[in-house]
Amino acid sequence: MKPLLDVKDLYVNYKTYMGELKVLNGVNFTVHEGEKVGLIGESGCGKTTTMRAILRTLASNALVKGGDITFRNSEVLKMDKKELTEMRRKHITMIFQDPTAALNPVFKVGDLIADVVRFSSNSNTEKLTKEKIRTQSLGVLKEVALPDPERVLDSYPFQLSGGMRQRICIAMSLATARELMIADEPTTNLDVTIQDQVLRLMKDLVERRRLSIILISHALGTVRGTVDKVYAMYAGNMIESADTEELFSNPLHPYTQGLLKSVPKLTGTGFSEGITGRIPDYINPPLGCRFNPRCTHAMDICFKEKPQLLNVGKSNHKVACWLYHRR
Amino acid sequence: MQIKESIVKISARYDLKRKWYRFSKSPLSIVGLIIAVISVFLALAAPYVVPYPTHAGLVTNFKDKFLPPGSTYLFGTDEIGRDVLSRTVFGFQYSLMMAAVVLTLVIPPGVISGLIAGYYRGTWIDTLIMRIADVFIAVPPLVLALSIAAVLTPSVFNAMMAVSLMWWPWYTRLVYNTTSALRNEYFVQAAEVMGASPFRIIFGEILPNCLGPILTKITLDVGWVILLGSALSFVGLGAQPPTPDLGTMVASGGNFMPDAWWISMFPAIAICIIILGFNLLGDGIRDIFVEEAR
Amino acid sequence: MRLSTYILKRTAFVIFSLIGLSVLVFVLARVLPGDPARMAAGPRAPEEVVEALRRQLRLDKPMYEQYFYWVTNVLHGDLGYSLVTRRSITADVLEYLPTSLELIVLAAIFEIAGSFILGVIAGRYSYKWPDNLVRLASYIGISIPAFVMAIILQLLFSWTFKIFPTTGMLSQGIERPPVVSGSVALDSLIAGRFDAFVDVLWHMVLPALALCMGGLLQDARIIRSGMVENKDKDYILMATSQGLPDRTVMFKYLLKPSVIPAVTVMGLDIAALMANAFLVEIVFSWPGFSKLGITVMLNKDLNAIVALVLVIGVIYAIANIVVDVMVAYLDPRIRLMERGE
Amino acid sequence: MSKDEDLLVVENLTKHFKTSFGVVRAVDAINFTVKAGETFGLVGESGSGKSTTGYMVMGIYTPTSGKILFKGYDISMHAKKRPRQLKKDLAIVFQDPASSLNSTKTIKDIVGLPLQVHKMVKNREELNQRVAELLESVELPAKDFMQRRPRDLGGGERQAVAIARAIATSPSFIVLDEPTSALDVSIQAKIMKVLMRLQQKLDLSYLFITHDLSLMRNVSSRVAIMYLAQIVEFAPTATFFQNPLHPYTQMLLSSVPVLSTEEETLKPKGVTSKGEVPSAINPPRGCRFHTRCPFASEICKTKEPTFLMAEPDHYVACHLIKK
Repeated sequence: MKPLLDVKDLYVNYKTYMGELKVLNGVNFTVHEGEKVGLIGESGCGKTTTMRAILRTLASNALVKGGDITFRNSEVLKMDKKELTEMRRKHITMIFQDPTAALNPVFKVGDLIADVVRFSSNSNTEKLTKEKIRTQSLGVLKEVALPDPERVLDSYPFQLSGGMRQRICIAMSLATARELMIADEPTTNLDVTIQDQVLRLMKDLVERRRLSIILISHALGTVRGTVDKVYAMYAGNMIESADTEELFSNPLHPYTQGLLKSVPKLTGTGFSEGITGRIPDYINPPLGCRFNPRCTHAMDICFKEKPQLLNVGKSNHKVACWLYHRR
Repeated sequence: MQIKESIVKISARYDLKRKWYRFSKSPLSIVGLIIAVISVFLALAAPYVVPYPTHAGLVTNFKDKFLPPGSTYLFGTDEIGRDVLSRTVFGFQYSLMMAAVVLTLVIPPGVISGLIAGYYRGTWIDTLIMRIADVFIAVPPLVLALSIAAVLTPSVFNAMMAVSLMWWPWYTRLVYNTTSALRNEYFVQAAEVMGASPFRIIFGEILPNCLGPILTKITLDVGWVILLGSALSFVGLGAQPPTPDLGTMVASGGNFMPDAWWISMFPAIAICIIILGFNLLGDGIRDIFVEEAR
Repeated sequence: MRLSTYILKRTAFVIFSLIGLSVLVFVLARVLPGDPARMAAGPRAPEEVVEALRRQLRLDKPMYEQYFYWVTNVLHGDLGYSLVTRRSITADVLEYLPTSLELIVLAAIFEIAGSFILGVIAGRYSYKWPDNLVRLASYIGISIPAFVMAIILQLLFSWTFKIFPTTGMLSQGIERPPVVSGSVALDSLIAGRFDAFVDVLWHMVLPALALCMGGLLQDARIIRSGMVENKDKDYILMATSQGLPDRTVMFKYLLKPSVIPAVTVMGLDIAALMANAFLVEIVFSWPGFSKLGITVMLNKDLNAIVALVLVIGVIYAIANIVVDVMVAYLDPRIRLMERGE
Repeated sequence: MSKDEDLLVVENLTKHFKTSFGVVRAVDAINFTVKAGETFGLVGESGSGKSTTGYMVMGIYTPTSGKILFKGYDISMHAKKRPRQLKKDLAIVFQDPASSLNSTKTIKDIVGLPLQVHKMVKNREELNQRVAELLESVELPAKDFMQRRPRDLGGGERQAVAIARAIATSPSFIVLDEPTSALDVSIQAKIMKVLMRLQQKLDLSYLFITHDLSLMRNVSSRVAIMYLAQIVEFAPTATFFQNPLHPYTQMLLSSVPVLSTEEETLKPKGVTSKGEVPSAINPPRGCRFHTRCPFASEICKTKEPTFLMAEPDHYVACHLIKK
């Protein structure tokens, strides 16, 4: 498999009046063509920041301090306006956590989809007619299994349910051909039966179109059922990565272990006490491994030097923890 | 016990420090604060700081009439030779007194009626209070104030009454909106189900959360009340000559335009500066509370 | 809810407020200290004259009876008789109101166009120099009362630079066209008198600017803040991340939701225009409603004052309904959103 | 009150809301009981009426009809009309820790409020003492927290404060309205442990409202499932998860994302989720679930199913289930 997206040593800070938040602390990860990748971590660990950095849609107070993002041999961070627009129109698409906020409240759904179709369509030379755009919009709405697509096109977003709105977002992002879909907590705001349907729909579409996907979630189960490979993130670092089954059955990093143990199981076998403490203060993050204040195994070196994400042998399992990398 | 007290003090000081930080982030807020402080100082100390304290009243000094701004009379003199600078500074006194009196009269009924209507949202109490308030808002404030002032005898005192009578519903509305939004907050529901009395909920739980918007509005309103008061005087329905009221001075100076422009222009600029100062200050205070709420 | 139902609801609400307003001003005029008959007759009139006047004005009857009589007349278009102008108040209103309205309408046009242009420029270039300039201007602009603005404009542009006429409505030598609508600008057009039309517009520029300047700058700031705030919304992020052109994102996705708050406060803007017209018309000696208003107010003509407040209330109410409909048109959430307990 | 006695009895409880679009049937004639010392789970998706039920128990909403009996007293009225003593005995923990604490108050004031309302402390000294004890009992260091404000706390800490406030009047019954759904999973674990320890220590009964079946499996003794304002199934937790009977329950269970193959085997097969919850203004006739049910037949569209005991203590309302 060829790598599609490669993020290397990405550092991103946010300027605030209290000081600089050093959020991303050297993030590394790769997505191959046709690969389904999951990204897990609790709120505030930098998942969304990473994704927005990839699309170059970071907030205005964000500073990219270092690192490279390569998408198909081109440097995302060095792209000019035109290349960037091209990438957003033709190659990468993003779905947001809250479909209510992601759809402009004062335009009809049909209007919103039409704009995407109009500007992202490959047929740049020929002008798209209104009817053509409408047929194409109806087509994608049918593809995301929305009942009564005609009525949906003429509705405002707030007249539809949360599940339908998220389907519309998916439809918009897949209205034209793309290669990579970034889904940022796409089902967090949805009910469990709707979540199930949306996840299945996304998986199905991604597989049928041979897309790559990055699925971000703090709900570990949703990731497990959808992706091939999982990255775990903590406080701006990738701390562990492995094939999905391997990661869930044999977590190595103390944080991943703690996280998995605190999830209640359907088997009713109970859950742990959770992980004590909070995500660190990003203005003065701990030196060395950022998990050290909450880690029960912390050693001297953990307070001095940041561990690298390195292979521990089997099944592509990588972990960034001094327990596994003796110096 | 001593340790506990010091913790309280530290946290209170930290709170003030954070508030000050948010306020002072914008230099304009500081400018507003300085203007407001200077205005209040000038108003209080007017008789001691102006060059011709007696010119506040009906004094004639015909030999110096219509003098343009110069070294003796910094802002020039008016049609009967009074010092425009001295009268303008005295004008601060009337303007700020008007604002102080009107706001003192208006805030208690406005805030309390808004709290009650908002807390009893959806009941007849809400309907009664808010419909009455709506009636006062059904015409532009200045028009109603002019009419009320006209029915009374024109004077500074009656102008204050007129402005107060139409000003309270704006507080009712503001507090009503905040209160009815807070009514659904879980902490209010929690207080209600634990058995706290409506009095405790309204004044103990809800009111502290309304203070931010109220304080902001009070500050901004100082400017607006002064504006309205000067407009009344300008028309002739407020303070009467020879009272050194800024609006009255602008109006009477208008007769000598454009040759003796300074008679109107300096009081006019003074009005603008006071309003600007309190507007900037109000925005600064809003910044504190908007960020606090986040 | 359908738009028509919405309008109907708003209208019912407004009519209710107007009834309340009529009671309020009527009662105030009679409860506040002072004997209306004595005031009308003048301080030196003999007691018999005052007594006769009192009977003529029905001031000897109980208050509810007076109110009922008055309301019946108002509903028939009869606002009463002015003791100052010595004629029917309805006739006075019809003569002076249109000239004020034409001034207000021009000011409103200036205000809407100006605030939109400045607001969008500031929002587009937020935190850059055009934005800083607009914000600074807005801080200063809203602190200048309309009558002060009028004096400043007059001093600068008519006394000093002599670009615009200082006062009045028509230049000397230009006859007023025959009265049809009451508005001089309209009447000029009707009569085909373009010289008069241009002349009256020329006279209206400064008063209209003085009227609208504060509101214009304030609205510009509202539009600007709306745009700056909405720039961080997910829907803008989504539009950007899908590669829509900046133009579309800025002028379609960002602009429409951002102007709604400015349109919402337009009711208050209209209130300000109507009230400020009273002051600005004095400065420019514009023969409008304020001339009538100030005259009856200074002479304590209660009937006329009550009538004027009510007329202004009605115009304001109509303007507010129009604003509400505009907001509902722009914001589908207001039109169609479910409302419940 | 001893174990196994009915502490709370809900009979035919109904709540309808009037809106400009019609009457929303939020809760429609539901029945259940909560026993002393147990955790009774009420599960459902958004709009199912589970929170409305909790709010009626607390007296935040007045029931449209039906009865709520608490320790034998009729409490089917608004909190304002309930006897004072009763309000001490019932408490609630809300879902959103941001809105459940007054942001202008200190933690001491917030936790102390119920103590002051019910005049349970005589002076400041005693108030400080009690609040400190309460904070310690929810595992917050009292010294650090007393004078802080909600703004300075994390979501989990705020929820702990809300729990401390709820237990301040020593209630015997607490409504937990999705107490952890706004929290991260590691913090949820911590808060749930605190709640479970308090239940042991103070002999509390919980009405635990949630949408999270996995969490419910681990904490509650009995479970009721709500769909569109009605309870459709009702059983002791272990039975319920081993043998879910109602097709909606099966659909819910099969949709739950899980972490292991053991859990996978517990999910019913052949009931894939489809469709959306219909409007509560015009709920479907007959069985309300028939629009989404893979097994729906003619009778489901016309006749409303009645509650049957399918096995001991296991009740279900479905035409498929015969006695």
